[in-house]
Order: sequence, then structure tokens, then C-alpha cells
Amino acid sequence: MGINDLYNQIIVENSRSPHHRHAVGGATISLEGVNPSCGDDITLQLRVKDGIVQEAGFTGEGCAISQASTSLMIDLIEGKTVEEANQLAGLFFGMIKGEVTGEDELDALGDAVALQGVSHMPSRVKCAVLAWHTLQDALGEQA
Amino acid sequence: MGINDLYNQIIVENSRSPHHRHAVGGATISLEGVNPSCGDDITLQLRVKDGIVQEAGFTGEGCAISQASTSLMIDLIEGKTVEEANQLAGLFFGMIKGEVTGEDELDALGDAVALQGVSHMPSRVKCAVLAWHTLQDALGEQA
Amino acid sequence: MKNLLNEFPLLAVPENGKRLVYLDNGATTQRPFAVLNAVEEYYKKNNANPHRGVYDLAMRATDAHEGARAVVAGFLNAEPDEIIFTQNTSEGLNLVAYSYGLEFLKAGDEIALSVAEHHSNLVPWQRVAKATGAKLVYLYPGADGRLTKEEISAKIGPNTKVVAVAQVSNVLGLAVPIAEIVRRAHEMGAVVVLDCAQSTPHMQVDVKALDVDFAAFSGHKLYAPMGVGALYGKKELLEKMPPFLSGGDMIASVHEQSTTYAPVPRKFEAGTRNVGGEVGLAAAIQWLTALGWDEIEAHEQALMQHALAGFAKLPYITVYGDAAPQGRYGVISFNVEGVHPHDVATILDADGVAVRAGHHCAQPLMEYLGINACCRASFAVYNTIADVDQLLESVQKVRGCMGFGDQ
Amino acid sequence: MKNLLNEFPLLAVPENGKRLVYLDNGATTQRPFAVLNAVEEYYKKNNANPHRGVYDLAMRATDAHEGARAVVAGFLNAEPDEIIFTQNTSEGLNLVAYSYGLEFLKAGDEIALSVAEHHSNLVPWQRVAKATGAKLVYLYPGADGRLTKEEISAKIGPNTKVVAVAQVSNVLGLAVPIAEIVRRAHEMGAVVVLDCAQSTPHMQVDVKALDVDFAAFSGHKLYAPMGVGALYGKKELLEKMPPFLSGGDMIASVHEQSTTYAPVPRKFEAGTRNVGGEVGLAAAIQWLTALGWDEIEAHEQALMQHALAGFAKLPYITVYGDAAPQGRYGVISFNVEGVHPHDVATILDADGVAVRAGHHCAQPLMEYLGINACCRASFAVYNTIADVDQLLESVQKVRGCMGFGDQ
Ligand SMILES: Cc1ncc(COP(=O)(O)O)c(C=O)c1O
Ligand SMILES: Cc1ncc(COP(=O)(O)O)c(C=O)c1O
Repeated sequence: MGINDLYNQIIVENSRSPHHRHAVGGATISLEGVNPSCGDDITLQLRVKDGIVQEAGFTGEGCAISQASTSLMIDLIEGKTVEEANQLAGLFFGMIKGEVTGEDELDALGDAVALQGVSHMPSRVKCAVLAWHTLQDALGEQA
Repeated sequence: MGINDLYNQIIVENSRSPHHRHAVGGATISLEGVNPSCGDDITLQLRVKDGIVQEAGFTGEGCAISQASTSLMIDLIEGKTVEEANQLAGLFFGMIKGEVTGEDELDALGDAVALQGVSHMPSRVKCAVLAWHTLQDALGEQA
Repeated sequence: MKNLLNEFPLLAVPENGKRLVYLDNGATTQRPFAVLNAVEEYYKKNNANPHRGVYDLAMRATDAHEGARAVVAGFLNAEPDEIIFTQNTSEGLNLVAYSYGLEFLKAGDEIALSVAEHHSNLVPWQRVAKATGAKLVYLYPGADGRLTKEEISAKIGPNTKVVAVAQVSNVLGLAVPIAEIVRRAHEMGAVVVLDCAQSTPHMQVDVKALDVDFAAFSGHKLYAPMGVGALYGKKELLEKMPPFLSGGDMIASVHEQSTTYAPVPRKFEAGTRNVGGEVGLAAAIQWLTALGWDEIEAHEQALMQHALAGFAKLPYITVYGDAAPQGRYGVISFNVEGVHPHDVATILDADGVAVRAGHHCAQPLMEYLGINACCRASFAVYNTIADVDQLLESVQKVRGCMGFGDQ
Repeated sequence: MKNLLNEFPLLAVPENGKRLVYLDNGATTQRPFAVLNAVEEYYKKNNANPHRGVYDLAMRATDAHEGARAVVAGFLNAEPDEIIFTQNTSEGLNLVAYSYGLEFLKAGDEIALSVAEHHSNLVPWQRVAKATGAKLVYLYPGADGRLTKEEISAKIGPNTKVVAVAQVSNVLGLAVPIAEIVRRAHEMGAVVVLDCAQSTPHMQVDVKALDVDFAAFSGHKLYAPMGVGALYGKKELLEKMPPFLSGGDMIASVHEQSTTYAPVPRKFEAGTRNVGGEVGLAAAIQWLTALGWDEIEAHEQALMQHALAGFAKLPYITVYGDAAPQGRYGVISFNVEGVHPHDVATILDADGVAVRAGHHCAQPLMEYLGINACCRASFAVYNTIADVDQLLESVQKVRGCMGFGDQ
């Protein structure tokens, strides 16, 4: 796939003005995720109450793909239960690994399907999944 | 050169009944020489008095070449001055490295010229020179 | 076994009109075209520094690196993240000695090892003992070279924290009763460090079935290039061990005064890896295992039997360790009465038969056997019955050449 | 410089119709046929375990091994017995940290290093500091990326026992004032550990003239195979240091409870060496130096100048370190405003230009520069002006691709 497809509008938009780039008041958990090989470094903050992700935000630095992925993830998980959030992460990994490809199946990922193209760019997979791994780790610690 | 040439009479004789295989009474120095890669291990004993090697002997284990070389060396150095002994060692190294080849020049080595063939067997050079290196080290410590 | 010599360039071509009978495979093997070509292909098509680039070529190099790790993991029946690439067996054993031994042992603890250990599985433990105050305790084989149940129970006890042992001795060629050793060690709470340098070329090694805690081997004894080997470690052990070599690629993040480390196995892999070598190792494993373990063992057993039977007819030959071929893998060490092993090797070499002579990096075993050195003929899958015949023929010239009258 | 690309199989052949513009040479170089063929020749003709056999083939392997050592010694202007073969720079630096650092440093001592150090010359010293109580003291370059005399005098003082510094930074590409550093360090009684990973490919390194105490480099950054490198150490230092890795081949004699070690350099070379790799390293050194240092430096300077001049015209490009080409060797690190370096590298890769993006194993330097990551274009002797032109052309597409309106 072409480079211009990957860096399409959604990614560029999301990365240049990520609307979830902020600390979360009363966060119940805060976890750093790092890609040692590239230096991507995000801190994900969540406020989880009664099993629901009430609010999420992040700070840190990274490439367009990792930033967009984080932002798109937060769009998706706010208001979801911990279980649902974990399931979405699993679905996202499936998409990026190229294991889940059906449009219907991926529907639940919403705008995050914009990142499907990364499944053909093995060198950038790590960037795309960083936030989601951090999410799973954070929810695991929370539980 | 053929194997049978190398293991010629002198070597076989010398190694099977080395007449210098004994401890030296009143030895002034005793030094172990080891070939770590092959396990040759000799202890050379010298009684040096007034700058003269009065008596020498050795104990230990090794191959025919190292044993013959030790024995031939002792034949040669007994009664010599420390300086002469060192010079003979230098001459022996020259022969084994193939740097000194003239019959006349090698004359001083006496029967030890039987080992000249080792200069064509790089893998056995260490065996031939072990005693002579040990001698030099011993004389160095003595001085 | 089909004749494999044509797959080995060094062995296929005669030298001075004579084909080399290479019987020093315990020291290092020769490499088949399959391995040489795989390495060349890597350098010609996929070479880059893995884990360090986002460009396509670097991903191919990363795939080569991690793909080789997966092959090694499959070979040992381990998980890929339990496989650390090393330069050789010695480095793997040193890693365990430094990162496990120095960290977890203390005065009063015991390290049990066989007196037959190769220096690489012995000197590092001497150093650990010296640094920590732990004690080295030796297991001694019986007259037949085999470790008994009694010796295992006697020497591995409640104070034992590490049992370091070669699965197959590089001198005796005999396999140790590893199931027995692991059972006893684990009962006593000790970890087992298995030196597989001489076993991996000759038998299937399943670290899960054996339940050993660490296992190290070298590629170069297994038809792979030099400069690459692997260490297996149980993940929970690797995770609690501090890193050994440090530097690039093994870190999570570095600040001026502190560092956090990458997860295993990368925590233990500092600096640029030998990816070309790893690719060669994977190719060697695939080449070897494609022959089939049953075939390999049957062939090598046949060589052993033929050699042992031939030696048994020569009264001036002493073979070390039980001369029965059962449980003997690839190695026969022997001496010729009255002739020093170096002289034997030189005389055999003149006949184009390459055997090793010396202490074989096992001096304590030499001391125990009461010898200074011995000859070793060690076999690979490409050796033939004709090679053994040549060995037997040449050995019979030795005493004559040395002036003994019986020839 | 004549065009060398045809000597490099990976670079000679176009992929998807496009020749690869490989600009990640600071991570690892490609290998010329001269090197690949030398390694193959070794395995096809001379392969055996050196130092371990008395047969002829083993002697040839020993000659290959020691011959390669002599070539490396000549390359650095050292004596052969001051050259220890390693697997890479990282291992060499770890050896010094373990065997010199842990042995001779104590609480209150200082280890001075540049903040630009590669993790391989930094993390080992952090660990030494932690274990011994010594203190890490950092030298910071000025705004132009160069270390000043004042900084050297300020940070290297009477408590300094080790100065660990890269001759050329793998990020800034700038040579440090090594004469100045050595003078000061020796005045203060400290030893200098020189990381030559990035200097040996680009300039003649004479350890005697520099008077450094240790120097380490990697073959794979120098057109040689992976898995081989060398450490230089002054003989009197090597002699008083304890061994590091222990095992086969590095001993004089081993008994059950004690060991004596071989003389240097073998004391530091445990286990079977990567002789194939060493032969490749020797071939690489001979291939490179045959081009002539003057030619090499002139050619690489021309590439640097052309790239720096091109970058200077692009206002959204930041180059790190003094943008003058003087004293810059092989490396240009840069960022594109508003675009993360990974995205830059991905976009360049789509054009067939391979550059690296990330922290380049120099996180403390990244912190110091106030960035998380950057791109790095690093050059080898086979790169051409056309390569630089392609880099410049592709870089100009980046911002457009990322939706910035200025393209
Ligand atoms: C300056 C510097 N030092 C050390 C290293 C480490 O070299 P290696 O990975 O070969 O051990 C590198 C290369 O990565 C480097 O650029
Ligand atoms: C039993 C055993 N252990 C360890 C080693 C050391 O292997 P390497 O020299 O490849 O480190 C060897 C081979 O020399 C060996 O035979």
C-alpha cells in the first residue's frame, strides 16, 4: 500500500491535534508504555469506576502512528466496561496482525480501522499497538 | 618430510629411556613448563653454581618430541655457562623456526639437530621448544 | 544414511590426492553447502541491523534474527523468549554463572558438577565459588565412566544450589543419567545447568521433557558457522536474573544515572547480534533434523560399534569409559600403549586422519583417569565406515613407527 | 573514489526496479565479495578448531586465527598480543568494565564519560558505578556538539579513574578531541577507554599515537561479517586484569579447585573463537585500507558536505551538532519539523532510502538535546553523490505527505 494511504487524513488529523492529549483528573491508574527500539513513550491515564472507563487521556511523545492509535483508542474505550475495552484491544491486535480482516468484524473498532494499513508495514506494528498494550497492562493492574 | 624420519632413532631412544629423567640434588632452581594446549608438563631442575650449569634433570610427562628435546637439551647444557646455555636456546629456536639452517651454524646443537625436522611441522613446534623456553625462564629467574 | 560427503566442500575435495578423514568433530564440525549458502543469501539479500531500523531491509533482518530464534526454540522444544543467542557454549555457561551464580549463591551453598566437565562448565563455577564462598562438589564416575545413582544421591544434597553437568562428556562420550540428576536436583531445590555442546549434534534434546533449568550449546559443533550458539533458560529464572553483558538493544530506557532493561531474552543480548551466524545455525538445524534423528543415531551408532570392535582387537589400545556403544555419542577417547597421544595424532595425520590429542579441556578428568592426555576420535553424521576403517588401519602403524617391536 | 557498488551484492542488485540507497551504515555496513569469499574460502579449505589439534588442518585454522589477529593489530598499530577477539564492540567494552572497572575501582572514584556515549559505553559503567560505589561524571558538549577543553579539565580530575568516550559519536558524527582527553586523563592517572565503533570505518586509528589504554570496535560496521570485533588493551593493563569469560582455551592448567590462566590475549578468549568471522574481518580491513585512507576520507567528506549543504537549504530540517563538515565522520542526524522521525524514515523507505530513526542507543544524549528521537543518515565508502541526491529529494516529500501545506 502507498505511503499516502497510510498517512491519510484521519491519522494526520489525529496526530497533529490529538484531542485526548491531557492528564486525567482523579485518574485511578497511570501507566507508561515505551517502545525501546524507537523511543515512543506514552503515559496513559485512566479513571475507572464501577468497572467502567469513565475518562482516559495521555501524554508523551511518539510518531504519527502511535499518537493516532492512542487517540483513536481513547475515543473508543471511554464509557466502555473494562471487559469491553480488553476485547477491543484483542480485536485491534487481530487487525494489525492481519488475522482479522472482515469489515463487519472490524466494525467495533470504529475510526481505528484507519490503521488497518499498518498490518502491511511490519516495521510500524509496534507503534500502532503500543497504546493498546499499555491499556491492557493498565486494566490488568487495575483489576 | 616423512613421519618415520621425524621419529627417527635418536628421538625414539631419547624419549623411551631419557637418561636425564631425575630430580637434581641441591638444585638451585626448579621450574615447571606447561603446554596448555596439549598437556605437556615438565619440571626442569638445575644446579647452577658460579655461573655454570653443573647439573640438570627433569620430571614430568610429554610427547616423544618434548621429552627428546628436553633430554637432548640437558645433554648439551650441562657444564656450560649460563650465557652459553642461553645462546644455545636462541640457536635452537632459530633452527625450529627454520631461520637457521646451515649445518655449520647448527653444529653447536650437537645431537639436538635431530629435531630440525620439527621446523616443518608447525603443530609440533611447541613440543620441541617447551624445555628450552623453560630453561630460559629458569636461567632468567636465577640471574 | 546416504553419503553426505559431497554436501561438505572441505571433505568432498581430496588434498594431496587423499580425502581427509576428519575425526575431530567434537572440536568443531565442517559446514554443508546448505549452511554456507544460507549465510551468503542473508548477506546478499537481507543484511541490516535488526531491531534498529524501521525500513524494510531492517525488518527482513529482524525476521531473519527472530526466525532463527524460533528454529532454535523448536529444536530444543522451548519457547522463543527462552532462547538467548550467544557466541558459543562457553558464553552461555558464563552468563548463567555470572547472572545466576553470582547473584543467588552464598557461602555454604554447594555447586555439584561432574569431574568430567569441560573447562567451560567448570572454571566459571570455580570463580563463582571463590566469589560467593560456595563449595564445589564433584561427582565421580565409576570405573565404566558412568555416574551411578548412589553418587548422584551422595553428592547432590540439601545444600546444593546448582548442578552443572554435560549431557554427553566430550572425552568419555557417555551420556549422563540426566533424568536421575534432574529429579534429585529439583528435590533438593537446585537448578540444573546442562552443557549440551556434545549432545545436540547427536540426539534430540527436549528441554521441557528433561525439565532442565538452563541448557547451552554451540552452533559450530552442529554444522553451523562459528560465532553463534544459544542458551536456553526457564523464563521465570531468566526474568529474575540481572543482565550480564549490557549495552545497546538490551535496555528499555537509559538515563544518565539509571537504566531499565528490556524483557527476556533481549535483556541478555547486548550489542549487535551475529544474524548471519544465526541464519546459518537455523539452516544447520533444519539440514540436520531433516535427516531424521532415528537415521542419525543409527548411523552414528554403527560407526561407534565398528570403531570400538576394531579397537578391542588391538591389545595396546585403551579406550576410556565403558566400551559398550550403548549411551555413547560421537566420541571415543583412547591411548596407544607407550606412545604419547600427540605422537599418535601426528602419525595419524600423516595418513590423512585428523584426531585430536591433548587434555580436551578436561584436565580434572585427566587427573581422575590418571593420564595427562589422550587421543580422541569424534564422529559426525558425514563420517563413513570407510573413515573408521582408515582410522583402524592407521592406528596399527603407530607403534611400529615409534620403534616398538610388535609391529 | 571509483564506484564500489558492484563489489557489494546487496547493493548492486536493484529491488522492485529500484536500487537501495542504504544510509544506515552506522548501524551495520554491507559486505563486499572480497569478504564473503574469504569467509567461504576459510570454511571450504581451512576450517577446524584452532589451538586444539596437532593435525595439519587445525594448524591452518590456527594460522587463520592468528593471522587475522596480526592484521587487526596492524590496523590499530598495536602488538598482536594486545588484541582480544570479541563478538562486537559491546562485548569489548563490557570486558573492560568487568575486568578492569569492577576490579580496580572503589567508592569515591569517578568514571568520566560523554553524555553522547552509546549505551554500550555507558550502561556497563553505570553497573560498575553501582557495584563499586564509584561516581559517573558526564562531559557535556557545547551547543555545536563539540567537547571543549574547559569541559575536559572540569570533569576529568584527580578522582577520575576511567574516562570512557567514543572517538566519534554515533549520533553527532563528530570526533572528540581525543589527544586533549588522553593528556588530561593520564595527567590525572585515569585510563582511557576508547569506543572506536564509529571511527574505525572512517579514519586511521593508531592506538599507540593516541596512547589510549583500551579501544574497542566491531567488524560488522567495517564491512566484515557480524559476530566479530576486537578489543585493544595495553599489555601491562591486560596482564594485571582478571579474566572475564572463562572456559576452554583461556587456561594454563585446571585442577578441581583451582585454575591458572593462559597469557594475554588468550586469557580473555574463552571457548571456540569465530575464526570464520575473524578471517572476514581481516579481509575487510585489507579491502578497506587498500582503498587508501586519504581517498576514503576525501570521498566521505564530499558526501558529508553535499548532504549538509543540501539540508542547509531546507528550513524545516534541523541537523544536530556543528553542521560544518570538519571533524564529522560518516553520520548526519536530523529532524524534520513537525514530523516524527519514524514517520520520516517510513516515508523515505517508501522511496528506497534506508535511514535509521530512533534514539540510536544514546538516550542520555537525546535527553540532553531535548528530543526523543531523530533520523540518522550514515555513510559508507560505497555511497555516492547520487545517493545523497536521492536522500535530499525524498526528504523534501516528507512534509507534504504528512499534510503540511508548505510542499
Ligand atoms: C559509538 C558506538 N559504540 C558502540 C556500539 C555498539 O556496537 P555493537 O552493537 O557492534 O556492539 C555502536 C553501534 O551500535 C556505536 O555506534
Ligand atoms: C562438553 C563441552 N562443553 C563446552 C564446550 C565449549 O564449547 P565452545 O568452545 O563452543 O564454547 C565444549 C567444546 O569445546 C564441549 O565439548
